[in-house]
Amino acid sequence: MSEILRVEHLKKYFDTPAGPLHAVDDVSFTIKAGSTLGVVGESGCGKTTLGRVVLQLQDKTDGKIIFDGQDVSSVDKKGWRALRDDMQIIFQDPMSSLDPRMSVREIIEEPLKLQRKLNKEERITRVKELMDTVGIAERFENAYPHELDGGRRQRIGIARALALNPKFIVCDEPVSALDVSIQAQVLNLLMDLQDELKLSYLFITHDLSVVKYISDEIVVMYLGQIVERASSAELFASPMHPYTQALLSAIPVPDVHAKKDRIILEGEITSPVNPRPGCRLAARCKYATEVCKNPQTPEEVAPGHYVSCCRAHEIRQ
Amino acid sequence: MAKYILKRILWMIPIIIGVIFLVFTLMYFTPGDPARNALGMTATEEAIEAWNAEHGLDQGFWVRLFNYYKGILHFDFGTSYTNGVSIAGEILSRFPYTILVGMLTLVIAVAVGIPTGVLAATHQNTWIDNLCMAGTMFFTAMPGFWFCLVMVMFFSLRLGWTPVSGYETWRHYIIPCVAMGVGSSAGIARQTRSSMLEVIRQDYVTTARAKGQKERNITYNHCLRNGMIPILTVIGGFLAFLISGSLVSEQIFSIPGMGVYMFKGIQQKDVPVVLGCTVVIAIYFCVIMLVTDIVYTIVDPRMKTAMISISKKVRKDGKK
Amino acid sequence: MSEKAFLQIKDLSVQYTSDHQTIHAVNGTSLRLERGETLGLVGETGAGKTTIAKTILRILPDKAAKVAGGEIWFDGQELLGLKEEEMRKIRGNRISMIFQDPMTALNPTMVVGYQIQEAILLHNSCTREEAKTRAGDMLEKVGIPRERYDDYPHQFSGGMKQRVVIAMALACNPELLLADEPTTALDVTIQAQVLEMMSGLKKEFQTAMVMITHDLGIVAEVCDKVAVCYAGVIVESGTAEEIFDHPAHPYTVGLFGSLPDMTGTRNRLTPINGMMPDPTELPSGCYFAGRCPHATAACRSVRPEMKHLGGTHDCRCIVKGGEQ
Amino acid sequence: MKRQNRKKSQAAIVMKRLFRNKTAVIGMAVIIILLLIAIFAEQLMPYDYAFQDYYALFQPPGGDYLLGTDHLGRDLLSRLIYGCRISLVIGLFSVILSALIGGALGCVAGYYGGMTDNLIMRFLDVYQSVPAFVLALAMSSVFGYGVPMTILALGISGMSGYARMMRGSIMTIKGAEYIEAARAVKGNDLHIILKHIIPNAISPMIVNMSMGVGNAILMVSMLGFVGMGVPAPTPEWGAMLAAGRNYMRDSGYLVVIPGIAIVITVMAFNLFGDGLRDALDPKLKD
Repeated sequence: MSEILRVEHLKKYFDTPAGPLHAVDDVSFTIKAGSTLGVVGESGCGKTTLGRVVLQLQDKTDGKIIFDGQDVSSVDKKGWRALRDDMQIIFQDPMSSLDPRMSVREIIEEPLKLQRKLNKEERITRVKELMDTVGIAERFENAYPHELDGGRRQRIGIARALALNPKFIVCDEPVSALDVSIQAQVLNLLMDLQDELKLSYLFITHDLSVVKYISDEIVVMYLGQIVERASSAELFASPMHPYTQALLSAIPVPDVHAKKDRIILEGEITSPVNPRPGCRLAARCKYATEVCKNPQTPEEVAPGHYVSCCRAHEIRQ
Repeated sequence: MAKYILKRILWMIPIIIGVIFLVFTLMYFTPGDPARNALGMTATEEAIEAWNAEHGLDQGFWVRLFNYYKGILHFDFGTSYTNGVSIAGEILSRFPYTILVGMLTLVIAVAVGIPTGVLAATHQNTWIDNLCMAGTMFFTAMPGFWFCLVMVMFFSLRLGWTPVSGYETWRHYIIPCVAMGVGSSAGIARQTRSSMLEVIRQDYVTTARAKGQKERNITYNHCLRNGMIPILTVIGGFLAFLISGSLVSEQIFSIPGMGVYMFKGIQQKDVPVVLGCTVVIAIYFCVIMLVTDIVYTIVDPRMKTAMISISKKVRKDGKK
Repeated sequence: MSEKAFLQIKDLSVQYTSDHQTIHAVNGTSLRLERGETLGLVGETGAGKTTIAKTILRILPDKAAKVAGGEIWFDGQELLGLKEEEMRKIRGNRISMIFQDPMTALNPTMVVGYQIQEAILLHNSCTREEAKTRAGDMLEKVGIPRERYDDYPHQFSGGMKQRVVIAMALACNPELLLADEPTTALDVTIQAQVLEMMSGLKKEFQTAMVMITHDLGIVAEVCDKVAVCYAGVIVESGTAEEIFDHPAHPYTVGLFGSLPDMTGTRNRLTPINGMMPDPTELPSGCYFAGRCPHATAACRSVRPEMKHLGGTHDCRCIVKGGEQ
Repeated sequence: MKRQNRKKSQAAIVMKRLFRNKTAVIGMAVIIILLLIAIFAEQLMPYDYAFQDYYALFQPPGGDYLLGTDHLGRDLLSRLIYGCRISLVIGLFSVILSALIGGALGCVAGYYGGMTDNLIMRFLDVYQSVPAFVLALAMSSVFGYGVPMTILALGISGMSGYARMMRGSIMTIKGAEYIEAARAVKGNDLHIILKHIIPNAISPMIVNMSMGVGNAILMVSMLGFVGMGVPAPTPEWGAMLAAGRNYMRDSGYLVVIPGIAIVITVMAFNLFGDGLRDALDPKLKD
């Protein structure tokens, strides 16, 4: 399988009164065409920023982005506008990402209008087609977002992203604002679309059960850095990084007979402002020693399984 | 916090410079001949020229502006064109009257406005609420000076309870302060009501109720304090507006305050008087804004962090 | 069964009225709970879970909400008929509540210590000093140093705020705790911390608890009994084992089908189709009929009664109820 | 969920909501009546507003002169009717002027941010340190008296509030996720400003303008009251009040009646603005 996206040493720093905030700090990964890379992490780990920077909706501080074999790191604004035909995004909050003064049809039609390839009739046909694809009844085409429920709103967001026939979509927590039963409907829709349209996803979420369900490969982020990367099955079967282990053990399992052997992390997430070199989990990690104060490099512990923890081997034993 | 206040005080300097420039330019382009006004229609051409030279009016715009700035540095506001009296002294003797009336008005406005707003909010959509809101609707739509006149007509002329105008005894202040105060309370009441309604819906009010707290304590301890920020903004705005109000009310009641002085200055094109008054008003305005901001931080501890970080951000932006 | 339980809700109905519309939030809910037990009240947004909890405490908004019928018995007393003054003595003292969003549940202009102290002062005859000491003790119990008594809520992180809210709720050693999605707003690792602390404190204080949540994982972890709520009615109830091992109602089955399986591999979910009915115009038959794969004509016309399935397991369904 | 087959225009929705609000409808009705009075002032006036009947000075209300006469024997009703035109013209146009200047400044400051924003905001800081009424007084002494001059003075002196408001709403909208979404579907700056920012920023502006008319009318009357608005003999409500003030001991109606006219007008615009604010909120359900 060929690569659709390769990201190398991507960095995004924000200026804050207290110093530079390392929202995304030296992140590298690849996504194979037609597959899903899940990005999982808790609030403040920089996963949302990562999605925005990959699409250059926010300027990167440093790093390389290679899309479909083409280095797009230094492409200008106009070039990016052309790239949006192939790279799209679905937002977390379907309410705030839809203009409250536009009807459903206007919202889905907007990208088509801006693309200027279709005439009015063709656009209307395409909008109907898209609404059908994502499962919104035609009678809603003149409704406004606030008149619809969360599930339908998110379907509009998906239709808008699909309008230009992209190859790659960043899904930024697309189901976390939805109820369980609606969430399952939308997840199924996203997977069907992937099979049908050969899409590749960068799927950002904080929900571990969702990320396991939808992803082929998963990266775990903590304070702007990737701490572990592996295939979905591998990561859940043998998590290596102490953070991943804690994260996985923290999920409440809907099974009354499940045995609980929980690792509880002490303390809370700080923010990566002016971070010191070294492991960012060290302060909360029960395995932390002096060596953890050195910068951590990803190490391949099994084929395709990378861990950024110098003590991963010791911990395993 | 001290640093923040100092920064705000220093920031007043460019504002004052700007205000002087703005008003100076405006007055410069005002048609009319101050010398003619001062000396009368019969004055000779020579006398007028001499008067102009004496007041520096024969010089260009920039020189005059610069000279004025230089004077201000020494707290010299110049002398009035019309009667030659020192402006600084005149303002000093008049300002207390304006402030006295203003503060009394404020006390009445707050004392009437806040309870009215609270009453309306706690009885939302009942006849009490409707009555309060209809009342405030009426008072916000009413010109303050008109209400003053109506009060005078009724209480002074018809009933003879209070003197019509003047400033000698406390009885003279009743009508102006009550009329202006009750009139201004409407804005405060409306804001109090809407921010109380906003706060009443908040989760922490439900939390307080779930704790078993009494309704009265919930209203005053939990709600009012949290709804105070927008109310304070309205009060701050009211204090700033006070000067405009005094321009009119001081005339009606013949109170010898700043308002009358400034108004006469504008009428007689007495440029130094207008400028002097404007500078004082601008300083007053900046101080009110600063005090309001400080009171914010006392009422709502979150504002403190916000403000300090804003002032840091301003510094950073400045560096770029 | 006719004997009164510690907490017993009978046929509770609550309606909201706004702009000429009547929203039927709770429609004949019955629940029972014994001392020291934990009941999981499960359901999705709009199922009426929070309304039930707020009705028990009688803290619903006065004008908009109306209790249309039913009784709430708490330790031999009927709560809905109590005078406001008597009810106030129960709130925060014998029954207290933890709210969903710790960001908004604390008063931003009051120091956290005082907010705990307030509850103690209201329900105990003690001096300010004693109350302050006890509030400090409570802070330490939830893992916050006593020195932070005089800090304001905005100086705490989300997880810490929720600890303060819990300290406040437990300050008067209540017999019943209503926890409304207490960890939904928190991150997973923080959720794990808070849940562990809560179950510890629950044991220590011997408190009965109603845990309102949409997360079946949390229910499995902390609850003894479960009630599944849909469109304001309880559709299924029983012990945790009964519900998790033998879900009977099609809605409960659908909920489990919507959850991505943590042990299996990637395959399609079996979600529930459609959406919850509009609470202003509820259907005449079973509320779930419109989304139910097993619905018959009878389901659409007759409102099903609660059927006993054995043990403590009850289910409100005409078709599936008796099949076990 | 209702069936949505027909496309409803935004304006139709707003009108529908507005008509459901009783107080707003009252406000609107009063405004329409006032506008009609202003337009047909000549036809409606029973006498010429400047006609002086020396045989009927200080006639109390009732009788030949419905609302009485003033110290020069002029018909109060006719003067009120003509004054309505003056007030409305100045009120409406000065607000439009303020909104245009302020809106433009606020737009530029809010959208471009950075240095431009800083410069404009500092200018507004200075501008707002002088109370609007003082500024209006000073400006009307620069521009001179008369209706167009008063519009200019009030329009310029009142613009700062609009500028701040416009800047604020543009900054909020700029940060909204749907702007990012528009950028993600190839939107350029111009498209985003025209299709997303302006439609969303315009409605608070309209609400403020309708409230602003009431405020401007109050300002006009204040200017008139201190003798710096529209020169005599044009009947302006504030000026009429000022003239009546000298005779209020015996002829109180000369003060009371013009005041009531002001109150009714200002209140109508405030009620209308209140209703408009609710009707324009896109998040409210029908």
